[in-house]
Amino acid sequence: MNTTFTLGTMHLKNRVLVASGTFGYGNEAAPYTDLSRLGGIVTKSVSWLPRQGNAPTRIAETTAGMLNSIGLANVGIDAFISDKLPFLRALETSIIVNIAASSIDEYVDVMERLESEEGIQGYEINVSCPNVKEGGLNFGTRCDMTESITRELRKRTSRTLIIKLTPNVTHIGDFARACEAEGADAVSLINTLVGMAVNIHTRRPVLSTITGGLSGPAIKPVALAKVFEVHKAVSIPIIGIGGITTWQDAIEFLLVGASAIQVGTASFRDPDAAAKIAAGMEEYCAAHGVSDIQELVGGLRIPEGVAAPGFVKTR
Amino acid sequence: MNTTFTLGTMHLKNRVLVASGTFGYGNEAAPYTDLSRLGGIVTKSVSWLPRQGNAPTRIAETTAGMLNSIGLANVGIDAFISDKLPFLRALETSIIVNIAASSIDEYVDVMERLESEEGIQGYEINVSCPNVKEGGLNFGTRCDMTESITRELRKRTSRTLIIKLTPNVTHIGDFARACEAEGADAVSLINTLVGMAVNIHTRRPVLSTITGGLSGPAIKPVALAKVFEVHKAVSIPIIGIGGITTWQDAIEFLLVGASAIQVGTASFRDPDAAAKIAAGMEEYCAAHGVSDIQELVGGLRIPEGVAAPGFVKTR
Amino acid sequence: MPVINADLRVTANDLIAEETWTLRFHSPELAAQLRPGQFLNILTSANVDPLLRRPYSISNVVGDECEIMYSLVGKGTHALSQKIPGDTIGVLGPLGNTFGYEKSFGTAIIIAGGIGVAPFPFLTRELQQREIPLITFLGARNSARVVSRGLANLHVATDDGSEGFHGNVIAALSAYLDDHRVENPMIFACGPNPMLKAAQAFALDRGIACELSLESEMACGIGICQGCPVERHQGERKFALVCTEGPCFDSNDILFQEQQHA
Amino acid sequence: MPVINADLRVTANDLIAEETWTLRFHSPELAAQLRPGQFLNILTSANVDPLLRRPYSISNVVGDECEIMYSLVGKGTHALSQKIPGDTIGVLGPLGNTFGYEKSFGTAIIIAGGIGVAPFPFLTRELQQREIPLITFLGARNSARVVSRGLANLHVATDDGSEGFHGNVIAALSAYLDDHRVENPMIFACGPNPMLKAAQAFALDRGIACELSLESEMACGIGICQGCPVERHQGERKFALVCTEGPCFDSNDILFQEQQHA
Ligand SMILES: Cc1cc2nc3c(=O)[nH]c(=O)nc-3n(C[C@H](O)[C@H](O)[C@H](O)COP(=O)(O)OP(=O)(O)OC[C@H]3O[C@@H](n4cnc5c(N)ncnc54)[C@H](O)[C@@H]3O)c2cc1C
Ligand SMILES: Cc1cc2nc3c(=O)[nH]c(=O)nc-3n(C[C@H](O)[C@H](O)[C@H](O)COP(=O)(O)OP(=O)(O)OC[C@H]3O[C@@H](n4cnc5c(N)ncnc54)[C@H](O)[C@@H]3O)c2cc1C
Ligand SMILES: Cc1cc2nc3c(=O)[nH]c(=O)nc-3n(C[C@H](O)[C@H](O)[C@H](O)COP(=O)(O)O)c2cc1C
Ligand SMILES: Cc1cc2nc3c(=O)[nH]c(=O)nc-3n(C[C@H](O)[C@H](O)[C@H](O)COP(=O)(O)O)c2cc1C
Ligand code: FES
Ligand code: FES
Repeated sequence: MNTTFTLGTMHLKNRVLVASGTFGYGNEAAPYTDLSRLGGIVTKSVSWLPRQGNAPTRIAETTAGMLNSIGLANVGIDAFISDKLPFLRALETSIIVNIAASSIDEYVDVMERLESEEGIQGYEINVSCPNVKEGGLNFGTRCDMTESITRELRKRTSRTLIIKLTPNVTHIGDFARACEAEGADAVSLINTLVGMAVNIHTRRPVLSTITGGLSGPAIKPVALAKVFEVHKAVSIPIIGIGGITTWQDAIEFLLVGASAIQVGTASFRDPDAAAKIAAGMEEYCAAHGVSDIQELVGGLRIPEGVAAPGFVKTR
Repeated sequence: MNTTFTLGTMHLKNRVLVASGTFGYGNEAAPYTDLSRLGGIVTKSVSWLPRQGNAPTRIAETTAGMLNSIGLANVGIDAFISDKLPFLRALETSIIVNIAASSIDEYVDVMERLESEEGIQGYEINVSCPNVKEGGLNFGTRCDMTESITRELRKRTSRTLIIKLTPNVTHIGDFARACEAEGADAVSLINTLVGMAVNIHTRRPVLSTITGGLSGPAIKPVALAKVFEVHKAVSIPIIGIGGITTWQDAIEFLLVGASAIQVGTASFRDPDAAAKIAAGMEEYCAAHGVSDIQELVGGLRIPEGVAAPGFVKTR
Repeated sequence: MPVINADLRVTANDLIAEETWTLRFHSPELAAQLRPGQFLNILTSANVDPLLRRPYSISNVVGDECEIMYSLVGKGTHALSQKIPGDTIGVLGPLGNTFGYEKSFGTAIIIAGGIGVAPFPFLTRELQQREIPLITFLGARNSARVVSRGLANLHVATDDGSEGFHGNVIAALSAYLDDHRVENPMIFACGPNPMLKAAQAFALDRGIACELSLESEMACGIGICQGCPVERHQGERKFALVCTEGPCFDSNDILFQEQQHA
Repeated sequence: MPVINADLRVTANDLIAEETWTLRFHSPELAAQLRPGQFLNILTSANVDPLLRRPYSISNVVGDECEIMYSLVGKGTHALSQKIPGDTIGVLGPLGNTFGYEKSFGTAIIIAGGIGVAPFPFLTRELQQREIPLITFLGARNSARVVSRGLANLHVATDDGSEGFHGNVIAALSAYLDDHRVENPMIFACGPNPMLKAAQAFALDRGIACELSLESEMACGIGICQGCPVERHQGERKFALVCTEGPCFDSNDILFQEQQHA
């Protein structure tokens, strides 16, 4: 049975990646799972300079979800290359470096620095972090900015280029189309939804940044609808993200149009979750006579007479 | 202790309403709760003609939430007035009729018909239902449409006019500002988030309309952030909605800026939920020496040095 | 009699057949009110996973105790199966209409498929108290799943032939009626949709009165969510609500669509 | 030794003081590896409410069994309190660093506030095995909440004066040290932040070495979420992660902010 997937110039051994910011740089979770069973690892967002991140409190549990405002805490590009990349490079899985920045120049600088490093198969561009003041969501909620970033980065790499979209917009399909037009190999979605929690005893926001990003099982229905919407809008592959906890969840994302998926918050409950999901998907395919998992991608059966919802603009 | 609230020309006995579409027309739940303990009842959306609603399957449970695509099934304005209003009118609570329509003319017609009926204290205008093809989300995601609807309706009533906003937009504050500018007495939010679920056995969407509206505890953090955002944008009162299940949830909404709240999905778990929440809020106020619950509205304490998140445009 | 929305004390919870359980709880008020065909909406878990109540047919009433019967399917029934005597469960009811067992007919023909057997011990008792003759056709996957308790005049059909008639329950009934004369019969059927559809066609074909007890996704169980429609055959209203207008319907009123969404 | 991420069998779960429980589970592998100060990240519920694991200090190791101690607070501890022997719980660990009980000092001064007593039975045993003298100061809300088992040389302080010293535990320690000579002491403290802050100030003032076991919101417990920072006093890195660099820190390394977010 074939579970592999070619995305741009990158070959994934299966459809299951771990999501940026939820799996560190691979080494931390290594004792708890077999990293070679993953299709790929998307690193914590890397920026040019190290970022200390936001003050505590950075996370808050909500019902079937969690809020985070980590603030892109990361070691910065130099330390990433010297301290983190050697470990990642040696793994038998694809490495996708997620890049965050507060200006187009910073994105370009980080990517150009990484271009000369071996052992990186692709980039995922975080234009959509809700938890930093400059850049972040401001890029991701403006179609023209998303377009410019994609254009500038595409010029500079032949590695696989994935743009990670925010769900916090009215028409996500427009953003995906902009990425496709500018030559992105894929879009990944969704990043977190803007959310908030209040401590009624102190009457203060729980998070030091007031609002944060909502992730986990709570957001899965929203993520599925967004992937479905983007699938109707573009022809480039989609990487589905949002609340995926079981292999059944992953199959749902494939059916609505995702070519691959990322496991985020679920790794906090179980660092072995992504590997288990990959195994579960294989068993499902074997049991249902699916010889190539690609058969499932976009395989949603829409009963006759049912029109796509109004908000979906068809190509 | 004072829990009352004057909203436009309407006097609410407390801050707890039941949300449109989650409490029928009051009569169905009457055996299970004391309706006179509610601040108000917002009716199921009423349209000019009766609507049969969407084909089954109309609801799907998700993790800590549910999707619905009822399709505004309702008895229509005539039957509402003859069969439902007499019961509502006799209750010792405020009655707010929620109006749905597929054109501005239809909104106007429904409202004008209701203007001549007694026992209605206010209107909530549903510009944001994600589950009908014409109108619905198309109105709610276009600021100019929201503006026109508010303007036309404001001309025709001196009763309390509340516009119900959808969360499925990039900048909800803009919509609230448009409502405020056109004379709405309040905005209520959030309506449901667009979401989806897939049956992996049949490979079909669970809902007959493919996508539906997500509600319940899962969406509470998103709703809180939207209310907070709108609170920074406008001065008119806000009615907070989304996942409220306990009185603690309700207090969170007040602190971020809601003057009143609506209980939706929680009534399905317990038809007495709203009354229990109202009682819980009173006890909380009594225990914490809050003599007027208005003290809590917008009472969030933001520690010094913490800036509001970037996406919040201040007035 | 007041409706009940309360946490009630579980008195028994037993595995009675393969993946099939009965759960009893104490409620004199419900015991006094419930009628065969009605259902209860049950909060299987105090936390919000699963979020919604689950509807269960009333399976029997014994003294001050009420019994439901369930088969293990997903989250809700898993949570139910963990209950032990002394625990409480949240119960809302009585809900829905009753079987038309007070209509005039000669013999009741009960058709049950799988866990669709749930409402029939209670119906059987009421029929027997009224001295109305009855025959019961019970379809099950296999012998291990046959739940015969509380039933009378039982004819079993199993998919794998491990007990009784080898085949589906409608075929078993059909064969029976070919050989036996049944005076003025009326069918009461509960089970999976394909079975109900077959029962509907069979009843129409033979001109037998027939009531179907339907299932539907339900959020509220009391008519406030509009989530549980079933398509009607005729009339100006296209849909009926299973929770308040059912779950028991005249089989001629119901239009089964090609199952678009299972 | 391999790390553990498994469902382990609960062997005991007992109420030992007001709203205070100990839970034991069977795990020879963990029993062999765990050291005082470390913690485990525990899945309190199989469903997703609550979603995240909860960290608990290892409270003791007895043969092949490990023990945690918890006080009833919210969802997670409510779920824990429902466990009965034979149930399983998901355990991830061992996690975090250990108390510096192998450093060179003369007498260990243990300061515990509330459920902050949890790690100290285990530490006490290790100290006693090494024949290191120790004194324990335990602060509790009232007498009903005092958990003395596994502790040694105990001085109790209660907020309401219902047992021992009337007042906070730092005041009790201070009074003690005014009257007694303690050779080359080192403080090990665990409890609510205000207590830790007081311990920090006290240790600085008296020039006593001091380690604090800190809490923080944690999503993962293994360093992959960056959710659990504590602010550092100095150095180029502003934050340290409580889960991987702690939970035990030299008290001079930690900067307690005015509690902005509780
Ligand atoms: C009026 C009424 C009366 C009812 N009475 C009873 C009763 O007496 N006894 C009883 O056991 N149930 C009864 N039900 C059904 C019951 O309410 C629940 O739906 C059932 O117990 C499953 O709940 P769960 O939480 O265990 O499963 P869930 O976690 O809700 O899982 C069910 C889900 O699994 C899917 N599913 C279910 N079976 C399969 C399958 N074989 N293959 C693939 N997918 C599947 C469904 O699409 C559904 O989404 C009744 C329903 C109604 C409406
Ligand atoms: C390294 C480490 C070790 C730990 N060791 C232990 C241990 O050994 N024993 C132990 O019992 N706990 C320990 N904890 C705490 C534990 O992880 C849980 O946080 C605690 O058990 C509460 O979980 P819960 O799910 O019951 O409460 P939750 O449902 O998580 O509720 C806690 C929530 O309530 C709020 N809250 C808590 N107490 C109060 C209060 N008094 N007033 C107002 N709000 C409040 C908090 O803001 C928090 O959001 C440790 C934590 C860490 C980080
Ligand atoms: C703690 C945390 C940190 C995250 N950090 C990043 C990040 O650095 N860069 C990024 O692109 N996404 C980040 N994300 C978003 C996730 O990659 C993912 O898009 C989101 O969590 C939704 O998936 P989930 O529901 O499976 O977690 C983070 C999410 C969490 C929960
Ligand atoms: C089954 C269902 C039907 C609804 N019908 C309507 C409706 O007719 N009109 C409307 O304005 N909102 C409708 N809503 C939205 C609710 O009023 C509310 O805005 C939303 O459910 C979020 O609140 P909750 O999370 O508390 O349910 C409906 C929601 C549900 C779940
Ligand atoms: S289940 Fe809500 S109306 Fe029937
Ligand atoms: S808890 Fe996740 S990094 Fe510490």
